[in-house]
Amino acid sequence: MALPQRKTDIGPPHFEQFLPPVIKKNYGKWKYHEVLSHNTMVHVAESGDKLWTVRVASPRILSTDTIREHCDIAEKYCGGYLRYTTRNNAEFLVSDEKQLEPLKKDLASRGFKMGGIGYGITNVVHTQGWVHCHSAATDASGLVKAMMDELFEYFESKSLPNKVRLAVACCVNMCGAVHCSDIAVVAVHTKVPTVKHDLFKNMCELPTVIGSCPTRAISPDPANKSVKINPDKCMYCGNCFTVCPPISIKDPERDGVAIVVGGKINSLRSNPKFSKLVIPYISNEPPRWPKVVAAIKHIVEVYAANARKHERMGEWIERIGWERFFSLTGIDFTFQSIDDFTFMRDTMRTASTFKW
Amino acid sequence: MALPQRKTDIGPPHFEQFLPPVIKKNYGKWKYHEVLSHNTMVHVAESGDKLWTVRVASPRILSTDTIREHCDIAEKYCGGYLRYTTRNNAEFLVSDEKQLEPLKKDLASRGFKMGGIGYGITNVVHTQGWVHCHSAATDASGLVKAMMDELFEYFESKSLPNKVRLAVACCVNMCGAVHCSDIAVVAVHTKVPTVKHDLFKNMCELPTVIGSCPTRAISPDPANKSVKINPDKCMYCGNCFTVCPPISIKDPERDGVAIVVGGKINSLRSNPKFSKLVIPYISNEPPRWPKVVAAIKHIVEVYAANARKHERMGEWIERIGWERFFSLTGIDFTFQSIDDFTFMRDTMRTASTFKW
Amino acid sequence: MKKYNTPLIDQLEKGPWPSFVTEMKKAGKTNEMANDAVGHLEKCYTTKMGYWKHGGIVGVLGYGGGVIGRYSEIGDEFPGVAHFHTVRLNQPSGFFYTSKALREICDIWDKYGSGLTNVHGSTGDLVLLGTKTDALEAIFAEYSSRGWDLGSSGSALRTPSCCVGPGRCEWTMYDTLGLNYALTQEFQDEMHRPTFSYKFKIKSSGCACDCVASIARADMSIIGTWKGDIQIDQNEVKNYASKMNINAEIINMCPTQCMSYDGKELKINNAECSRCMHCIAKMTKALKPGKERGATICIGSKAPIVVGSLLSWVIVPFIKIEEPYTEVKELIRKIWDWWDENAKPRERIGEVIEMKGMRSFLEAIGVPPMPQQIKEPRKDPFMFYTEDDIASYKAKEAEEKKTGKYKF
Amino acid sequence: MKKYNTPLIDQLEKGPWPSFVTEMKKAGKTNEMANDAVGHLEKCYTTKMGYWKHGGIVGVLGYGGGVIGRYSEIGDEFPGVAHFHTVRLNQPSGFFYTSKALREICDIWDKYGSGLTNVHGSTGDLVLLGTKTDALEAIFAEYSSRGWDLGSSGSALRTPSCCVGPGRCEWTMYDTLGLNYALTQEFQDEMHRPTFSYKFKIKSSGCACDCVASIARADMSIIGTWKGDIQIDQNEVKNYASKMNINAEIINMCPTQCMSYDGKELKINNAECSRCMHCIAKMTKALKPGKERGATICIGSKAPIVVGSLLSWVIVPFIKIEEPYTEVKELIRKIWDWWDENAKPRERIGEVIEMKGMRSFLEAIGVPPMPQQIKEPRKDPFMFYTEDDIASYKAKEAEEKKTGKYKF
Ligand code: SRM
Ligand code: SRM
Ligand code: SRM
Ligand code: SRM
Ligand code: SF4
Ligand code: SF4
Ligand code: SF4
Ligand code: SF4
Ligand code: SF4
Ligand code: SF4
Ligand code: SF4
Ligand code: SF4
Repeated sequence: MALPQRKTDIGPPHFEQFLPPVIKKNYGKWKYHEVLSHNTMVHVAESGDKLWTVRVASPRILSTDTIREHCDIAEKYCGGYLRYTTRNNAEFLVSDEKQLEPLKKDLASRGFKMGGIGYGITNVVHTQGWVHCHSAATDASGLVKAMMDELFEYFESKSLPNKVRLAVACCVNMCGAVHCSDIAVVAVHTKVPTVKHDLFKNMCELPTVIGSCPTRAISPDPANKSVKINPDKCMYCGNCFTVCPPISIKDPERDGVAIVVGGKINSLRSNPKFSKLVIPYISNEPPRWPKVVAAIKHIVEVYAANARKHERMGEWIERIGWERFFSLTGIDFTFQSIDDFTFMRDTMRTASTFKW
Repeated sequence: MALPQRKTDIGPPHFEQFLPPVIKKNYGKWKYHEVLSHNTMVHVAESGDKLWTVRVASPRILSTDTIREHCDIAEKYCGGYLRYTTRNNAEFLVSDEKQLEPLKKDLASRGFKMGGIGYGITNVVHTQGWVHCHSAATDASGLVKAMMDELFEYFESKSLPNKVRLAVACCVNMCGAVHCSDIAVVAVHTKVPTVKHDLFKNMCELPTVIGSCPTRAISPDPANKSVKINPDKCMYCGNCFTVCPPISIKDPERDGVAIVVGGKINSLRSNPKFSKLVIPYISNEPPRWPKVVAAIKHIVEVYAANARKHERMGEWIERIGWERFFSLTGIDFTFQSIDDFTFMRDTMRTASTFKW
Repeated sequence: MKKYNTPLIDQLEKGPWPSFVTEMKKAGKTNEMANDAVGHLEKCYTTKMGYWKHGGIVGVLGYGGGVIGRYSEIGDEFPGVAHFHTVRLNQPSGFFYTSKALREICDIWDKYGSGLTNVHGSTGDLVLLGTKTDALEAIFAEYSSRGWDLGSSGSALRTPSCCVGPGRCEWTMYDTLGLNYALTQEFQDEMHRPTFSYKFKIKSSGCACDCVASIARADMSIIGTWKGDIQIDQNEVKNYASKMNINAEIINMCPTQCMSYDGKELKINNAECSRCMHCIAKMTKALKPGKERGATICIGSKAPIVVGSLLSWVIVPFIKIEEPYTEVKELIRKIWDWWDENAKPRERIGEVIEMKGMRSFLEAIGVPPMPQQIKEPRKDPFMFYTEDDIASYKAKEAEEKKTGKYKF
Repeated sequence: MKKYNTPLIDQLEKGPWPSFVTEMKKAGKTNEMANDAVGHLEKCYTTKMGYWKHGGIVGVLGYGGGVIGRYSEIGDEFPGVAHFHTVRLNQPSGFFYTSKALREICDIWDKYGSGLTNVHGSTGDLVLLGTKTDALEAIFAEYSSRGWDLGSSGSALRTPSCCVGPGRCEWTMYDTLGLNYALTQEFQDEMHRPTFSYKFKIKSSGCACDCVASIARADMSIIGTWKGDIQIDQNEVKNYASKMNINAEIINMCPTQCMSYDGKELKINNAECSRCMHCIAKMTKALKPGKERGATICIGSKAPIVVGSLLSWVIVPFIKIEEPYTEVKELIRKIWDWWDENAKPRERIGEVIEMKGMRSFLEAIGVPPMPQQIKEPRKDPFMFYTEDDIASYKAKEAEEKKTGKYKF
């Protein structure tokens, strides 16, 4: 069968053709919204028109079958219009209030999970993991599934002091806004890479490899026409491995995950913040990573019990102090939590004022 | 005349022999104090004993004549005891209330200036300047004199929201706690040093000189058996000059001073803070540096008019924001105020939240 | 089709959260590649290790990106994933679709690929997960002929992305969807033919909520903001008073402490407001942003490799964002010019600014220094002065001598 | 004696603040060196430049420091300051003197030096300003025979210094004067014979007011603090209530917001107090620190050369400071040992810790990691793990498997 004529540099289709009529009409003229429940909100336009949104959980890896099911539903209740969110949930947009309950009933009966709006836990930003990336030190999708099963009530119905944004990165490249999440899991390698010297000279550029190392752990190994790695300086970031295939860093028994907390993106109340390392290492335990899941749940619960309304995780921690975060959660404080990289100066305490 | 027998490593005399009896008796057993005026405070011991302190301004450079005059006064009213403060004022310690007024009268009649206690401006921490240091880009003592003449009322009687600690450093070595002062003047060179190549090889060590440069501006100049300086990288810190006499950095028309503000030392309310650069350059104008003096006075006055009680300069600025500090004081914001050194990352704004 | 025994990942089909394993199996029912992907993943779970190789360079004619090459080390065991490249399809602004469009996308993908997708990838693309090298041209022809283009990868402008903005949100300060579309169209060449020193990402959020997380993961973050007074509807304030503790939840949480509420009237000292959006977001019926609208442009955020994560830095405190967006486009080109001149390979713009200093960058793009760009001024006295700087200080001093009035 | 015409510096004799020029002239009346120092300074003011050369190495037999060599470039024009070395006399703890002692110091100085002093230098020494090389041995003999020793200079332990503490202050949490004396005596060798890689300064403040500015300018800052509840005298609180607005000035300014005052009783949630001293300092009659007293030890502060100023970092959150101060002394020796092993020339301890990492340092001195040492944990995921670390995490996990309870 002949292929159709290809076109280049046409860019994406204009979004306008995908906007439901109520949006086209009220484009940029919304007045306010109300969160009706964890799964539904309504936006009211200056014109008085209303738009209901029902948010539906997505595993992000979707089969075309499921996308088609989304389409079926959209056609039935939403005039064929739908959207996805920046955190990969599906959203069904209803302009006729009468369609709302039937839509939700249908979604429920098909097993779709609704929620993620307001002060709870929405979908987890995450990455490829073992499903698709060569760099992965863990599987992201599996971790997300295990976490969200456990935290599901916060998606569906239970409220928290504010949103808790979770993320999972399968290596320190941290594809996603992992580094500014309320709680994030980042997978880490923990062993110095090995170099296949015989392949090095054909596959890698010496200056690139040396330059790739943030801690200058790599130096030329002229005898082998390759490089050598100083084990005292390497902190297993894998950047050398990224630029040079004969360098290998994976190790099933040593790869694991770390947990960082207290980041945020928006500027409400306080500036955006990076997440900070609190648990340096938990072994990879597929398929359900029980300790990782337990740790996250524990942190969420301590936050829920102690934070003030509207306080994000990081705002709460900064109010009470990190030393109090560690004592309230009972998390061991380790050397890994002490910055010895670019921000060391600004993260050490420079006053005798702290809490016991 | 034969010299007496020298002794080594005896250390300083034990302080106990210099403590007045009331202190010896109540050592470590003080209960509270009261600030009676800008020049007098009283400390009350648990025993009920009282100790009055009268603080007297000092130019820090003292002739032995003046020290002897301090001695005369101490003998007359204080049993021969006196002390100096960590900011170089003299303190006369009175245990008999009856001596207090006569002491002050005598001090006044001799022209000594009393003050510096409580919420005002006390002595200026400063350094050697042209009086004694080879590194000086200005004179410290002259600046202090000019400043304190102008700010004298804040020493003697007029109160501020809290203490305002001033400092002057005659070069970026910043001998003193200049870098954490409410307002400090730091003298700067502004021209790339020149190198006397012929003297270099005999007087300097190449690696030391190269290593001395924080910005790696210095590289070997093999032709001259000396070094060369990259003008694009040099920021005139003078560290190369410190380690290598044939390098010269002084320039009468270009040496000048910068003004930094908002630092603090103590941990009351907020952590210790570094002072931050607000005025990058004012020409050296001996003998009275009128613009420097005017700038400092102006900043003090804006602070006095706007800060809340107990707020230190830096606390006030952090509450209102640096952009507001610049608009309230009318100080021009220049490129020099944008960090391009070690703290750049942590000093750029990373949010759309600021004031117009 | 081979039926894999997958006891480990089967456990990820249990529990309330939708299961990606179920999705993979669904696709695997009819699709050989997806089926092998399931077996391949089970093997990863069993051995606690991934088996993907470094991606080779694959793609479509005339483009330098848009496809991520992926091969398995154990392709003989799982031939369906021996090649398993992803295709990045450029999503429409705001991730809006019609069912018709989505069905078309699915049909093509079922024909040539694994039937598995990521809706969406972290950058924003609609990611088609797993196909073979020889299918790429056909895939591209099918999609592009129907109006879909590839997104980006490699050292290029990456697929721009934005929040839903005017599509549904009352707070958007500019047309995020429109800007995002316009920039994507404007820079097609920069997206598809990697000539940069490294990746460059642009993300547009309509307000400080930053629902597309631009401040943390975009080399250029365009965040809506306003000038002028927050608009207050005092009647609505009263309604909120019956539902919330306005003093505890709003007044005391205002970071600039510029609000007051006496039980009757809500007051805002707008001059001191930093437009953080807290009060507006939590009392959306009562409060509205001011009327002069635009955006703050920030630069440089990225993930931690190589020298630690960066958040974007404010460079243009306020800019109008209006069609045809000439000012923003020109700014972007100036930014790239400077970057191009100064970057070493694999250096993101933020890293280059850190190396060369903000001044060099700002001067190149023609933006003056402003206190809004910084959280606080420098601490150390290690400043550069140009000859011009000194000359201008001296000129100012000469002027002052004449007028008798200092200008600090 | 030559009479210099000094129109410029004469202007610094006017105005209310005591004049250093007057002091210099006073000494210059009878002292040739001081007189030439006056002329020399006028020349600096006229030409806007200093004329001192780099200090050569001068000193007294057996000591490697305590004297700063200073020569003028224009010594022929001003022979009195051709040599103009300073002698650093080690001050007594807390800068306490008797008039007798001071007179003795002055008499010797008039005999051998310029008659000019700094009371005191920034480090704390009583600085004798300006003498000639050949007078140094005599000066040392005269002073040391009368019980005064030299302070320090060069790559050595610099003269320790402290706040007035128990001498007069109600807040001192330990005997600053005693500790300062004891450390000075203990480390005479390290003070007088420079063998360090660079200078090392120790400063002791009795409380968080830090009246000797230790946190900013001491490689080791010893700052008094306490454990236990703040002691409240509610009657005195009432007295303050009539003089100040307790809620505005105290409660609202408490950084941890752990206080409350209902007009009758002041309450403190001591568990959340960070011991900042604000409330105590501003209501000294009503509030007193808790009863278990000691100090926090911080390390590393310095001026900005070479890589920017540092403030000292907390390493030991709480330590008892009691005679004979064995624990502190041992800690100091351990710190020096590690520094000695790891420093390059001219590297202060803070700089070395920054280079080598806090872990290496803390392990060497035997201090465990504690959240009190940090403001916040690291941001990036670039961590080192030792084999022991991993083994211990694995052991913990094995234990958890047995008990069924996680320990995070
Ligand atoms: C749909 C979505 C935008 C899109 O283009 O897809 C969106 C939509 C809304 N966001 Fe958002 N936000 C969305 C991602 C984000 C993100 C980005 C992220 O998480 O990666 C952020 C920044 C996260 C952070 O700060 O760490 C974000 C921080 C906010 C905030 C700030 C919350 C706070 O107080 O800290 C608000 C304001 C609020 O909730 O009061 C907000 C408010 C809103 C409102 C109420 C705006 C409106 O009037 O329409 C929308 C519904 C909120 C809700 O779901 O609770 N949105 N919102 C995104 C939904 C993701 C999802 O599937 O759950
Ligand atoms: C005498 C002296 C100690 C000494 O050993 O010589 C001293 C003595 C006292 N200080 Fe201090 N401080 C002395 C230098 C300092 C320094 C160091 C410096 O300035 O270089 C600081 C840190 C400065 C800073 O924070 O930047 C210092 C920060 C304080 C504070 C904190 C003030 C605040 O709220 O920010 C207090 C508490 C207060 O004032 O309420 C304090 C309180 C006191 C008290 C009230 C303590 C007491 O009960 O005796 C003493 C009288 C205060 C006064 O003069 O107003 N002292 N005080 C020093 C006098 C220097 C002078 O000549 O003026
Ligand atoms: C697919 C995706 C993750 C996902 O599951 O969604 C992804 C996947 C990869 N990223 Fe990423 N990145 C993806 C969004 C991101 C983001 C988030 C974003 O764009 O908003 C980041 C953090 C923001 C940033 O750019 O810094 C991100 C930071 C990285 C980095 C670190 C770059 C840095 O300068 O710090 C690398 C490493 C590199 O470039 O060599 C990387 C590299 C990679 C590579 C190409 C690794 C490699 O060398 O092969 C991954 C290919 C996986 C695969 O097999 O498909 N990816 N990557 C995202 C792109 C999908 C899309 O187009 O929509
Ligand atoms: C005299 C004194 C200033 C004063 O007027 O009080 C002083 C004077 C000098 N200092 Fe200092 N420093 C003095 C206290 C300080 C302080 C404050 C302190 O000790 O509390 C500091 C800041 C704290 C610190 O140590 O970092 C200080 C930081 C420096 C530096 C920068 C060191 C650094 O690591 O950043 C240098 C440069 C150097 O060592 O080469 C320096 C170098 C010098 C030299 C030796 C410059 C030189 O190479 O000749 C100065 C000799 C001047 C002279 O002719 O006498 N001086 N110097 C202070 C010592 C008097 C005393 O013993 O009591
Ligand atoms: S985080 Fe690492 S492993 Fe995961 S998708 Fe990105 S580059 Fe691949
Ligand atoms: S893993 Fe990272 S730290 Fe280790 S050698 Fe490679 S690039 Fe360097
Ligand atoms: S600050 Fe500089 S010029 Fe002044 S005394 Fe110290 S080293 Fe000398
Ligand atoms: S003055 Fe400072 S920056 Fe300039 S060359 Fe010398 S050491 Fe380097
Ligand atoms: S960033 Fe602002 S404008 Fe955009 S969707 Fe979020 S709340 Fe609305
Ligand atoms: S937008 Fe933020 S800063 Fe402005 S008034 Fe509201 S809460 Fe305060
Ligand atoms: S530091 Fe504390 S103990 Fe020492 S004098 Fe100052 S207030 Fe008193
Ligand atoms: S010492 Fe400081 S933190 Fe503690 S109660 Fe007093 S003001 Fe609050």
